[in-house]
Amino acid sequence: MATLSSVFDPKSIALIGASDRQGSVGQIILTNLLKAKDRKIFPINPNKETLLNLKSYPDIGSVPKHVDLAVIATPAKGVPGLMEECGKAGVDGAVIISAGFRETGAEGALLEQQISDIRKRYAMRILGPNCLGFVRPDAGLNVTFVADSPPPGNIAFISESASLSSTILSWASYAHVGFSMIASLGSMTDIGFGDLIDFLSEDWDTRSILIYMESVRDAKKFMSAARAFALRKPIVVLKPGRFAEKAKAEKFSTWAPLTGNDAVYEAAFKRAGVVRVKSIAGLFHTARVLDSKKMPGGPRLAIVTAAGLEFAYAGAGLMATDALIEFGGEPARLSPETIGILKNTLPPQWSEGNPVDVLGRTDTAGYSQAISACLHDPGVDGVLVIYAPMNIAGPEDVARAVIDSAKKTGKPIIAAWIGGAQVRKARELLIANDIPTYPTPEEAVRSYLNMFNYKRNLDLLYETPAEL
Amino acid sequence: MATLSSVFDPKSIALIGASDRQGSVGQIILTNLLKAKDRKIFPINPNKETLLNLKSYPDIGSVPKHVDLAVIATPAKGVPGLMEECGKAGVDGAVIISAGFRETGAEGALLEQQISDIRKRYAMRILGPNCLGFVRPDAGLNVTFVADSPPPGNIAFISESASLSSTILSWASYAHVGFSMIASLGSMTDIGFGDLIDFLSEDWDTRSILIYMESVRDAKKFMSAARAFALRKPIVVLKPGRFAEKAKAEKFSTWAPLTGNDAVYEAAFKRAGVVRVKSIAGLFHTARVLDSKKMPGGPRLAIVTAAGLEFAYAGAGLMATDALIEFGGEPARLSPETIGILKNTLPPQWSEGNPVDVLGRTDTAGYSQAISACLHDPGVDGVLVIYAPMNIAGPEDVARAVIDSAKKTGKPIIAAWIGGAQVRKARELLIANDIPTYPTPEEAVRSYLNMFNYKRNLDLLYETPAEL
Amino acid sequence: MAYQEIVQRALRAGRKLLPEHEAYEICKEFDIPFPPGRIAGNWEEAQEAGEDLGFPLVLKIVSPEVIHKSDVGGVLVGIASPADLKRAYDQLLANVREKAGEVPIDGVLVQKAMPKGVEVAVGGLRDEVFGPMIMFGSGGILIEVFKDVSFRMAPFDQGEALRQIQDTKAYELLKGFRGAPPSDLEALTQLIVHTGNLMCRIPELAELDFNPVLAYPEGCVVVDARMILSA
Amino acid sequence: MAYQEIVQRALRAGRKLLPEHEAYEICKEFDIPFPPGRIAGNWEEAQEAGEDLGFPLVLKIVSPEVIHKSDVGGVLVGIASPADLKRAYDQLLANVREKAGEVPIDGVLVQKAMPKGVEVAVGGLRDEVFGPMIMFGSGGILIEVFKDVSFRMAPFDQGEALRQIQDTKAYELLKGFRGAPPSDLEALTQLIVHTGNLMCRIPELAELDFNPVLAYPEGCVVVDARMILSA
Ligand SMILES: CC(C)(COP(=O)(O)OP(=O)(O)OC[C@H]1O[C@@H](n2cnc3c(N)ncnc32)[C@H](O)[C@@H]1OP(=O)(O)O)[C@@H](O)C(=O)NCCC(=O)NCCS
Ligand SMILES: CC(C)(COP(=O)(O)OP(=O)(O)OC[C@H]1O[C@@H](n2cnc3c(N)ncnc32)[C@H](O)[C@@H]1OP(=O)(O)O)[C@@H](O)C(=O)NCCC(=O)NCCS
Ligand SMILES: [Ca+2]
Ligand SMILES: [Ca+2]
Repeated sequence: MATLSSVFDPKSIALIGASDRQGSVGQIILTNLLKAKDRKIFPINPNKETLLNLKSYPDIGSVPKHVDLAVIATPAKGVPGLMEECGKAGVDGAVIISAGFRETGAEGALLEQQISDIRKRYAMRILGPNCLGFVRPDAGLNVTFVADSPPPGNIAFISESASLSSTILSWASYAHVGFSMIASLGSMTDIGFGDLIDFLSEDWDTRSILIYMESVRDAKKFMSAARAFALRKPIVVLKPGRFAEKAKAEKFSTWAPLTGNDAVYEAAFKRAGVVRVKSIAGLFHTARVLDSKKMPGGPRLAIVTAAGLEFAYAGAGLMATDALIEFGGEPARLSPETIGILKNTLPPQWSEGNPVDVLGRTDTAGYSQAISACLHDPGVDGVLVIYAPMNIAGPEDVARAVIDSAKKTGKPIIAAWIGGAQVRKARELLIANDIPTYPTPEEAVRSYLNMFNYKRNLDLLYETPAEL
Repeated sequence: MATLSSVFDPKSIALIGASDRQGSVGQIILTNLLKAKDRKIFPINPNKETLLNLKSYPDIGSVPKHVDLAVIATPAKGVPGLMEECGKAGVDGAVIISAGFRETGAEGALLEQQISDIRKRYAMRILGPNCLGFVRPDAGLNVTFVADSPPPGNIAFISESASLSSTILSWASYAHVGFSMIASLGSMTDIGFGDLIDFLSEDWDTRSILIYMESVRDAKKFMSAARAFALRKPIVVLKPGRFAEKAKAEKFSTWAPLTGNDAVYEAAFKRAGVVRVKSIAGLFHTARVLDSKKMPGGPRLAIVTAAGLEFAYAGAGLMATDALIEFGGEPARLSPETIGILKNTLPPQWSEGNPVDVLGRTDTAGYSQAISACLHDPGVDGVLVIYAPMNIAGPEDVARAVIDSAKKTGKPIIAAWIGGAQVRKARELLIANDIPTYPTPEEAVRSYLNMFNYKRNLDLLYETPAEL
Repeated sequence: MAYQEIVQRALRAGRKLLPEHEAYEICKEFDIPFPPGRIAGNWEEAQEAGEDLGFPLVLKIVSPEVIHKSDVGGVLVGIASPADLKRAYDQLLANVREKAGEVPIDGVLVQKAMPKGVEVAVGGLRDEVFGPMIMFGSGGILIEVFKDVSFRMAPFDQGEALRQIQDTKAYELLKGFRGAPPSDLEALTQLIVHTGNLMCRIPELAELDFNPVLAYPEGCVVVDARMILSA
Repeated sequence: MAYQEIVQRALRAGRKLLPEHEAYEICKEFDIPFPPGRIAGNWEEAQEAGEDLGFPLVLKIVSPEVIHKSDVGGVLVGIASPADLKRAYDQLLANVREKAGEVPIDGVLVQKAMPKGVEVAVGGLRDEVFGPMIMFGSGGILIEVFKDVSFRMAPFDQGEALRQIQDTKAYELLKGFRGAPPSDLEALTQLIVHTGNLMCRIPELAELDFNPVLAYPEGCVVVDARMILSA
């Protein structure tokens, strides 16, 4: 059996269905492929001599070199024949973009079965069919028909849904969050969650995996791969169907049975050391935290609010504290030493505790000192800095103070810059400097605790028996 | 006693502490005041002859006309003397911006007591002290030291926290959400929640009230005012301290006692018909829904997803369904008629139920037809349209289809445009056209249900006895 | 005796606690059901009360200084016969003397034992900011372990009391769980509404605690009650 | 008899349900505690079992066609004396005949009555995707009303079993609520771990249900058990 490298790290790629028809799937993929570094690209199209200034071949058999990966983007009914040709030509792997298989009924299922049989006969590997393909930004390799490419980074995203893959593709460049891979699994005729996790565990660039899963097909492989990966690095999963039982009971919809017994999935994720997030926002937030590379060592968060000129009412700091307690965190108890340091640097009316209220008249130095005092407190696992537009210090100035503080610490610092256009530039500045940044304090707190839960699950994992 | 109109609708305003020192509180307020339509402004500053080209007066007694409102922005210790002068001069109301009273300890509390005594003697009304002031966009009246002014609209925001007021000020113009008033209450020496709600119930422009409350000072007045208002229009409150008991028990922090017994507040809000939101994001989202002027008549939401080219996996639609069930809503059950209509307009592989998956190859007409079919179904109370960047139809095109559909219905339509830079323009378009728009489907669903809960609470209100 | 008198008498005596039998006297005036019972000052009275009420019976100590009766062995249940009653009477006094010492004893409450029912709890408190509140929740220890409780501002009507019940999981039990007959929600909501009226009409009352209240397919009854006056 | 035999015998007979006494035979091999008891085929055997086990006792019907024993009056508790036992024995058979008709009856399970304890529930199921799962939760009706339950993939160790318990509100009760002595978590976690092993070792088992399990300050015991085999 060919290894997954032939699919995900091919030296030579043939695109069956290559096209120069503007905006067609075959044309976008070809354009994307041509940006790849150090890979041979062979467009295949029986009706063309050249495509985008490249020699085109009539079929895979005519390609004069060994082909690691065939990307197939032609209508479904022709795909089994093309796979057979690939097999004969000694191709190692295929990414089948085409839709029109299992998901469309009996006829499509038959086509899919044929593909699967051919694959086994020739010991090939397949991603798809009915998938978006994959992207590996570091290698400049974009095997999809989406033009966006995220910045290179250390997160891999594996998705059962193609539209969520493309959403993450679009979001990643905007959010300055780097990815090592974004892959859409489609039908999972061959390559499933477990295979890809195993492959990524050998990938130097991948330091965490995000997953969107509707149902696992090969549970055993997924469990052992996820568990092995999670022992060393974070895996986070977004899985719908949390209320499938209820939906089924009340006949809300028909999808319930597809997503399985949610309590069982929950237990499986626990066993594997996989952290579960519950919403698309949770996925985005977690990606940001993973991108920042600093993991919370505990649930004790210190909150530094810049509550502006006001003395008596903490507003955002209180809301953050509520969220912290609601989601299972702990407001950090500052040590007498920390309180002492803060007393010397902050105005006399400061809050004398956590949330630390850096009062209005303080310049940015006040924030820096307060953040630093909290970070040095052994009772503090992370710091949340909240900015609301009432501060005398400007939003970007405070952002820069946060960025400087983050450089000097291994503890995570997260930020919530609340408000409108006034804080947008500061948010972008923070994000570009890898500070996880949120529009509200509650979202920041929630994401911090998600990551802490990952850490805790990981610790627990070492205590459970290794065999399934 | 002077009415609140002298404070919130003054024809003549004196600013004590007016200044031309660039960036000073007195200068910003003066600049803001000068933008007001049809109001007489009298700057007061003993050291100046003119300020910003306006004649300046040495003291309030020298102002030749009757003054409805004095805005005081000078250091705290001088404020009682100034209030006495105002009283003598026959001024009706005061907005005291200055901090340095009750919130700073015994000395400040004494100053505040003096102010309160003077106020009663002269039958004046006071907003503050230690407040940001207020804004009435429709009148172009900005009595704060924040330069932003939101668009005019029909929501009033009353906040105990000045920084949340300024946050909303900053956010409102960015989010295209209009306000009839934004007011910061500060110390509530005189004007509290109850007074302002009563005042706003007579205000033609105010169709809903948002509140940030840390503790109510005059519960009786608040309850009767809120209840009376809520019988006709929505009141939504954000109140921290939901975990005050726990925070107190575990000695997390010292603020717990301030926020009172949360279960009691919860019951009081229920009785008054006030909807509670739990986070700052919830406040923003609710403001957007209120701004859109369409209220859900029930919890049954139809979800139209534009899941792009993919057939089998619903992704975002599933996540929205999860959130809908989790937060107490109901996926709408489409009638056979609606299913029939959709069958005729959508490709054969469509989902045949809710979520309605408008498949990839459909052009914008497909969305319009699906949305319209759902809206006409008597079993549908509202429609959520989800867009992810994989669609063949462009993000702005689908947005325009949604905007057109919204014009033809009284039912609420909400939108979730997921992704990055690619969808930003479409989001702005939706927002500018009063479609409540969110970055993820779960946030959209949550906000829809918040508003439905308002409706339901309102209905229940009529069944409970009227007297307290 | 009117409820004002009971309250005033306690206040004059410097007592903040209204014990079970006094609480019941107040309940009576607000149409809140409680078990038939009588205070016995000595054995003869207890014997007579037993004959009049009929078996089975429950005995409870009545002392202004005993707040948690069970903790000092001050409650004995399952008294099925006159002989049981004698044994229980002696035992009760011995228990209290042993565990509570020489506290003043006003007598023994001889109470008709109530059949099993769905256990719920009804409480009242006066919030310094918002005034009288009524709490409803699962009875016994469930209310504490599961925090299964819902609050309402008093007074309110039966419709609101029903929604209050529906806020809690206890509603599942009251609807008739696993084929059990449904409880009498009409009676229970009436009890809650009356408790609300009681809290409103007696401003001296700081707190009250009916736990458990037993709900039956027909009717419901408070089987333990305490009221606490403000200082 | 080894557990394989019990399972095979049932499968050969086309039975999917393993009734209580068979479930206990399997429990025995996995060190899962259950009450002392014996199957009696007639009154003499029941009488002898009663003498050997000692009172109080519980009687339960044993029939392959009665799944919910309580529903047909097939469980009688509080049997305090030989005379009680005779009455109960006759009553039991009469109940079942009246409510279930002419079902085959294999005998009567004479079981030692267990003292009260904290009621919890332990269950097992085989998920078609993930394999054997163990469920732990509050006992009796609480598990259904409060959905107070936590799942784990089997097998796992006592540390994990403790965390599973701690996921539920039942943990509050087990820790010793309101001054009650704490339950024996060592014994309970052992029981859960053994149940996990049992599910793993008997692949024919589709579901098992120990409800309630009574937890004591020392030890714990399954007092009702059912196992269901896959089709
Ligand atoms: C794969 C797919 C995009 C092809 O659609 P299409 O572009 O309309 O198909 P065409 O028939 O035009 O074929 C594409 C090109 O391949 C060429 N082609 C056809 N057969 C070929 C073959 N055997 N070998 C090589 N090229 C071939 C065609 O000539 C065409 O080139 P041209 O543009 O120069 O004419 C379409 O079938 C499909 O499945 N779409 C859905 C994709 C999807 O949703 N994927 C999953 C994401 S969730
Ligand atoms: C009110 C406050 C802003 C004034 O601070 P300041 O601007 O430093 O005060 P100053 O002493 O400079 O007085 C302001 C102006 O009023 C003038 N002034 C002083 N006394 C005056 C009087 N009796 N009548 C009129 N003007 C007077 C001053 O000369 C000055 O004018 P200038 O700039 O031309 O010199 C400050 O005391 C304060 O309370 N800040 C906090 C505000 C706040 O947080 N509010 C609550 C929001 S949460
Ligand atoms: Ca980054
Ligand atoms: Ca608007």
